[in-house]
Amino acid sequence: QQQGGRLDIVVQPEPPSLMLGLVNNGPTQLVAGDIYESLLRYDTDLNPQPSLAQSWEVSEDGLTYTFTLQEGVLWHDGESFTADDVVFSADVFLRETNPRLRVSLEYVDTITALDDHTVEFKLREPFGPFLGVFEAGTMPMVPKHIYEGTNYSENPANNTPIGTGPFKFEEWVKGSYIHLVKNEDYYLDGQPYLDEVYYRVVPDAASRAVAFENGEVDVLPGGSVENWDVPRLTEMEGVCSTGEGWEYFAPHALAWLNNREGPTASQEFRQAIMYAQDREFVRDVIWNGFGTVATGPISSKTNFYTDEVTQYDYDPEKARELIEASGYDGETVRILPLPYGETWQRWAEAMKQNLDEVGVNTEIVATDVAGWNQRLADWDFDIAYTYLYQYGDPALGVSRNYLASNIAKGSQWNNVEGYENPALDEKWAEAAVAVGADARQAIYTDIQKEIVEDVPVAWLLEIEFPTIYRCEIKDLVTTAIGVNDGLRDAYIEE
Amino acid sequence: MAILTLILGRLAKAVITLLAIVILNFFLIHAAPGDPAAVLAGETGAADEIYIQQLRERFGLDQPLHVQLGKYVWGVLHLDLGFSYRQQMPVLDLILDRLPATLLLTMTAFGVSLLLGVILGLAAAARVGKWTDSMITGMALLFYATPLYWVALMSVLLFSVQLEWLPAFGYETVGADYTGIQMVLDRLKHLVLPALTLGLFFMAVYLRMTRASLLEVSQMDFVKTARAKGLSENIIRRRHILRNALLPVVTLAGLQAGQLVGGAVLTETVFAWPGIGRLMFDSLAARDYNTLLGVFLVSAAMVIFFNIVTDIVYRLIDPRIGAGAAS
Amino acid sequence: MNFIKRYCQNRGAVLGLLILLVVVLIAIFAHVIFPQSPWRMVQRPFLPPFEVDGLLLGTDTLGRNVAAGLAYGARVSLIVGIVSTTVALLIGVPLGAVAGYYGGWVDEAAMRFTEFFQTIPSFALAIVLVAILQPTLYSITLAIAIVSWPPVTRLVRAEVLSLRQREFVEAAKLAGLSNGRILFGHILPNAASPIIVMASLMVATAILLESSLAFLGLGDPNIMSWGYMIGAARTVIRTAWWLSFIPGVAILLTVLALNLIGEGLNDTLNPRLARKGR
Amino acid sequence: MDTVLSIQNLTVSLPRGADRDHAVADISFDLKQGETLCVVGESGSGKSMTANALMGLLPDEVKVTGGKAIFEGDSLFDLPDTARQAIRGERIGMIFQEPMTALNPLMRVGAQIEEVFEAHNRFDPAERRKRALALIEEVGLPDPDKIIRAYPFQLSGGQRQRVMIATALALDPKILIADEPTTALDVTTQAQILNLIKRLQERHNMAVMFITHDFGVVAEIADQVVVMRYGEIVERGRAAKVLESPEHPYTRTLLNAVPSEDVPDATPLVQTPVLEVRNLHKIYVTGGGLMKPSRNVTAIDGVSFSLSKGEILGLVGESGSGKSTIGRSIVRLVTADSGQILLDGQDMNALDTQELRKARRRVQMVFQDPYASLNPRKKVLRAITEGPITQGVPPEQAKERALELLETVGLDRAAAERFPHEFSGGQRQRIGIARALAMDPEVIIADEAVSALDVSIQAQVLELLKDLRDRFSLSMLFITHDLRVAAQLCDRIAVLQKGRLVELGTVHEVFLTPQDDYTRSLLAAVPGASWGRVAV
Ligand SMILES: Nc1ncnc2c1ncn2[C@@H]1O[C@H](COP(=O)(O)OP(=O)(O)OP(=O)(O)O)[C@@H](O)[C@H]1O
Ligand SMILES: Nc1ncnc2c1ncn2[C@@H]1O[C@H](COP(=O)(O)OP(=O)(O)OP(=O)(O)O)[C@@H](O)[C@H]1O
Ligand SMILES: [Mg+2]
Ligand SMILES: [Mg+2]
Repeated sequence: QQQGGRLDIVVQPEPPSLMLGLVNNGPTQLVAGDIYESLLRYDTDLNPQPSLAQSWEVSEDGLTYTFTLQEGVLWHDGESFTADDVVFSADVFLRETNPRLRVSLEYVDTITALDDHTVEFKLREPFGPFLGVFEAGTMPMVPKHIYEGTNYSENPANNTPIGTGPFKFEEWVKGSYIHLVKNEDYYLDGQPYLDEVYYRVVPDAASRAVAFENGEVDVLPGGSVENWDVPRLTEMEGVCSTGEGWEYFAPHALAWLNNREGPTASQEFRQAIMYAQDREFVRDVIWNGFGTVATGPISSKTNFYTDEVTQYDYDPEKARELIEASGYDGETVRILPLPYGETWQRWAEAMKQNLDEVGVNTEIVATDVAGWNQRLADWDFDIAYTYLYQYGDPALGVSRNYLASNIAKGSQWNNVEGYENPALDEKWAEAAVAVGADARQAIYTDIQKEIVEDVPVAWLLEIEFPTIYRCEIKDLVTTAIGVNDGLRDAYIEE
Repeated sequence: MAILTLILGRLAKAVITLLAIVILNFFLIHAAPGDPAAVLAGETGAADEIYIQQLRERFGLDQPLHVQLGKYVWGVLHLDLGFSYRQQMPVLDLILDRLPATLLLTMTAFGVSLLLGVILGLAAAARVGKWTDSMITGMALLFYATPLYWVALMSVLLFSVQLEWLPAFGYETVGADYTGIQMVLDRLKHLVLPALTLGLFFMAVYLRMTRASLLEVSQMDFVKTARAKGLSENIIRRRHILRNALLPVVTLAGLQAGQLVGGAVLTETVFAWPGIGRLMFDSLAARDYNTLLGVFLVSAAMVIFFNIVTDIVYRLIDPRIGAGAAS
Repeated sequence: MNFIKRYCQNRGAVLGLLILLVVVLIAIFAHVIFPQSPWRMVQRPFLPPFEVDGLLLGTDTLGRNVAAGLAYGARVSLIVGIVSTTVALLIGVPLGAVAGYYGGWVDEAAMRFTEFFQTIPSFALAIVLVAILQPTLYSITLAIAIVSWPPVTRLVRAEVLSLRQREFVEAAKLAGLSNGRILFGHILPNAASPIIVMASLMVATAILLESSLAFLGLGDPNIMSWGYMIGAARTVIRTAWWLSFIPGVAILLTVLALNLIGEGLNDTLNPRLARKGR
Repeated sequence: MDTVLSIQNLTVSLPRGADRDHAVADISFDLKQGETLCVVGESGSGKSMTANALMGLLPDEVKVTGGKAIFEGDSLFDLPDTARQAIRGERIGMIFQEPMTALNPLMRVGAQIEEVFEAHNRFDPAERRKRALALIEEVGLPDPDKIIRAYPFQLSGGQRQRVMIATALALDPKILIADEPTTALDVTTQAQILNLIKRLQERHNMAVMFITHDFGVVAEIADQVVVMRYGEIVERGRAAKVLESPEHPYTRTLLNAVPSEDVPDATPLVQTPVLEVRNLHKIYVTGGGLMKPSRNVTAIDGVSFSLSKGEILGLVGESGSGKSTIGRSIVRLVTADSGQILLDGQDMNALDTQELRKARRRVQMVFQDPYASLNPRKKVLRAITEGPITQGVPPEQAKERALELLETVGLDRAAAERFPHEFSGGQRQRIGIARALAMDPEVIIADEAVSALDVSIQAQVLELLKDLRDRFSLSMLFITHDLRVAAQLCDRIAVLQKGRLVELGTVHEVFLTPQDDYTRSLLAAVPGASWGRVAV
């Protein structure tokens, strides 16, 4: 592997902060994923790989997880990384700051440092996906010596993040770029290979494409250019692309359908929405052929997927019949697009057109990000676009959206649609704690068959975000998390 | 002396205006649907009621509006514009970070447009009715009627993509670490397209104004007097017509210079220019109240500043005004 | 008669009027020329102009008819332009008139208020207003009106200030007319010319402003407008540049036409300036 | 005497769409060294165009299309631009009518004078300055050191006109052309300037071409006279001859129209005062703000007089003496600070808004500017009837009366349906008078009601006013700065100086035996005062 070199990577939008323990949205993780690490990484088949933990053991009963940490790991400020940091991060810091991890930690009874290099997690009951939460974005290791006893969110160190990762924070020119440099003391000998990385803030999608063409940037992480530009860019000489690196997240586009009130409260109407949409067209035209039409709540890229469910093919006739049957009286149905760029806007327009054609009166509601958040949090919508991460396991990223216990205002990730099905709730719970993949698969298949009939939300597309980069960059995407933690192994070949 | 009193008087007024603006904007911005905590929570990829409540407490959003306002105004009076939770830094630092880029862009655009506008206006006025005049005024009309962002798109397409003469965006070659003359050249190269895009419209405005004003002044009696003295047309134009004709241009320029700062939103977005226009737009989407208020405050201060500068310049050019106030 | 004749002497102004007339006709008869919704996906996406019969200007990213979009967009632009200008005039004219006529503290207060609005950068204010009110045709129009009235107030005030010194106003006072009658019956009609000229230019500015807002994503998503078309086409500017070029030209022509008309009116209504140049 | 400038068959043509084809058609006259030639004629007769043609300062669209002007052996119109430019300022100097706008507001006075030397490449800067100072002194400006550094706005009209003269004389030109240089000035200043020009002419032995429409001025200074009408010369000759025995009928009308008859016999007065003004005071406070000091101007300073039924009281005085302010206070367009205005015993100052609107019909005003006093967008009928209708007269009746009044003031009934711009200045003034009469007022205040009109039209309007007074036994306060006009029309004269009433008496008393020094100086300043036709 060749040493040295610089990469310029687009980051969009500009991250609010690089402190991964406090903020873990996409852009933050893209950059901070090189600064912070967790105990594990995952290959593209979602199998755990060593990271800060060099090995781990799970007891027979699935209740005790013991991790052996790497030797000689240093924080960027020179302090040693020890088991105490792990305990502090998981048990104290992240419990307070990371609501998503908090849900998984409910299953955890104790976290203890057995010695400087061994940590033991004891669970209350078996939790199938537990080995899936040791990802840098979910459980980043934060330095205990800096944060213990402080007000985490106002700690000045947040501006100069300190992790154990392959790259160190160097400079952040707001609105322009973030500069990371090689961590010379990284515990893997000779790694990282690159000298420095610039994360470039370019707010306009078209400009990002131009920047790549001009050679200003070398890597366009998934989703940073509009889909229409992808073929043009990938057809350029010396440009490679890959759809890999999204397996852990497996972004699943869906439309929340308000199950509580309005026309969408009717199951027939919801099914009609599924039939009315030409999702193939959307995939081919709006997503430029990227992605797969979704068949149900679980992504085909994740474990426990099944395709033995009702298929909702484009069938306007059937949609019309169902709408008739639902007793729809011409009420205006509000469509709330996702305010994340033109693609989503077009998608909403296409849906509106599809629905108009089967006799549904629709109106697109314009909102910006804040307004969209607010409306979802207040359940003030009929149809609302979103896409959700699956986090490698239905118990982590899927069931949360369908459990009656998860109906609560104020969040965009719980059961926003207001779907209530007690029988299924039980099955979801059962599947989470069942031991053994086969046992879980059986229950999940069952669930999928049933829920697809109900159409609590409209599943749309398994999104594919191709990463575009110059071919001389090797090993950029090696894990299920892609570029986000890929720079450890990446190198440039002349 | 007179100027000093003027400045002091204007400053006193400015403080009142700014406070009023702060208060108005405060309510305006808080009237917007959407809550910064929810946005921030939204970005974490998962959040619940408790988490949002925590955030709201942290931002002080759980307090009654008038308490928040009071705190904010109190802070502003102490030159503290608050803390941006979205960006995790004090708003003042954030703005000071971004301000130079905006100033560089807007002032260049302003200078270029004023200079070109006046020169072309002069050229047009000197050849009234001839084809040069028609061409220049026609061009001005064209710039006047073109949407700014569209010019930006088209010029990127032409100059950056097709011809590859100029960078398409940004304000420096990142990581090149140029110094000295190279850095200046690099900045200049990045500046050309955004400054022109922003400046073309204003150039058209100044051009038309200069031309009209020149034509009007050249009809005035004192120009006839100057001719009767036997002065050459050149001197008449330079010494008598131009200075008088520039008075309205100065007024207009003063008004525009301040507005430019706020008007750079579009240009900064299209060209990824890290200025406060874009900061404003981003903060708006994130309901980053403090930052938004801060940007408004700063741009309003800018407008007022330029108004005062205009007044002073005006006084220096036009003896009637300064003396009028002094006596 | 005389007026029309004088106006027609200005070739640019006539051209402007013709262009505007075409735009207005297209806007009025959009639904006749294109009976189908401009949002309807009618063909393969990205058809270039002049390639397929019946799709003169090709199709956009979703296969919608660009020509239909232009026609319906003309409607939006004109409505926004005219309505927001009207609203701005409704705010600006009375305020300026009262300020100029009564003077004293009324004037002082009105001018401070106006100045205040001019201190906030107008485009930024428009953005915030639209964001707050959520983008709909109404909120956009209103926001544009709110940022455009101050110059009207200033103009009207200046006009009224000079007109109220005129002897015919004093004569009206001596005839025992009330202030209102004098102001609205005698003074304002005489200030009409510059107001009309300004209004024509304001319509142009409003159209530009609407398109800028739509370009930034602050347009009403249920309404096909030119700014929307450019904004939407921006992402494909490299592969289908004409999609942003065509609506851009539409805006350019319309705004140009309005400017030409404004200049023509200015020359015609202010004969003092008419002889100058051109 | 030598002819310095000989104009032969000069024709200046106007662009299409102007009042007539030629501003000046086929005119010829000579200008002799050391002589003053006055060009007189009514507005629009082509006086200015003649002067501008000689200077080469015609507007772009106006062209010399025929004739010659021989100056020092050269034909001016055939010279190249540079040569004409060299002549301007050095050999031919020119002064204009409007001193307020003829100087560049942004340049110091001294610099504007020095510019002439610069334009003709004379002297070094130090010498230029010295000469400018000398010139300033020569034209009689006070404190030359200060004046040279002053800006035009700091000088009064008369002072500015002196600066203009200094500029024109800087290089000792052979010819001085003066285009109505005193029209904008008041009588005393006018007299000074005329004197100055005369003196300088003698000293420098120049030829002066003096344009004016005022026969008083002609009588005062002219050696030769040229009378123009519609761009043609109707009469020309020695001043004394033209004034004493004019040959052309037009010249005769002009001269007859000059209000210069003997002071009329005092009409016996009915001693019933209609209007009484008692101890009126008015101070204008201007400027003033948060930090600025305010400026006080005392416009009326304790003025008292009364006006009897059927009387015409003339109010005369220099510009700025407070004449208009008094007139406007009476109708409450200006509110006096103190004092009483009694109209038939009723105090106008004590009325509230409603009462005032009712009372206003009893005092009406005829304004100075016939162009500005009619709303250009309202038909004549509306202008006349609006007042009565507001006061409660039924529209039909008001209309009938308006038509009658139009006839009374010598206009056609059809005039009612036309717009103001379709009338000449004199006709508009008649409409203004009809409008005032329509309110059936007891008192009419005429503020410079004839000052903007040409002499012949002026005479007609004055005649009309007299006639109306007799017919309706109106009382009239006639404000004017023109003593001749006052002499002709008024029964009594009040003389105002700086807001104070310095003299009040019958026309005979005031004109023949003035008591106050100020009145005397005012009378002495009337141009052509010695001219036989004026009875003073
Ligand atoms: N720029 C111009 N374009 C067209 N016609 C003009 C222009 N200037 C003057 N005239 C016309 O030329 C004629 C002569 O005008 P001139 O100014 O010489 O009159 P005047 O005798 O000086 O009158 P006054 O006493 O009002 O100054 C008038 O009919 C006038 O309307
Ligand atoms: N509105 C005003 N504000 C301040 N000062 C004024 C105002 N009107 C008049 N003056 C001043 O009051 C004084 C008297 O003015 P007034 O107009 O009554 O004079 P006038 O005798 O009518 O002069 P003219 O012959 O020039 O019309 C002048 O010094 C003038 O400058
Ligand atoms: Mg003249
Ligand atoms: Mg007066």
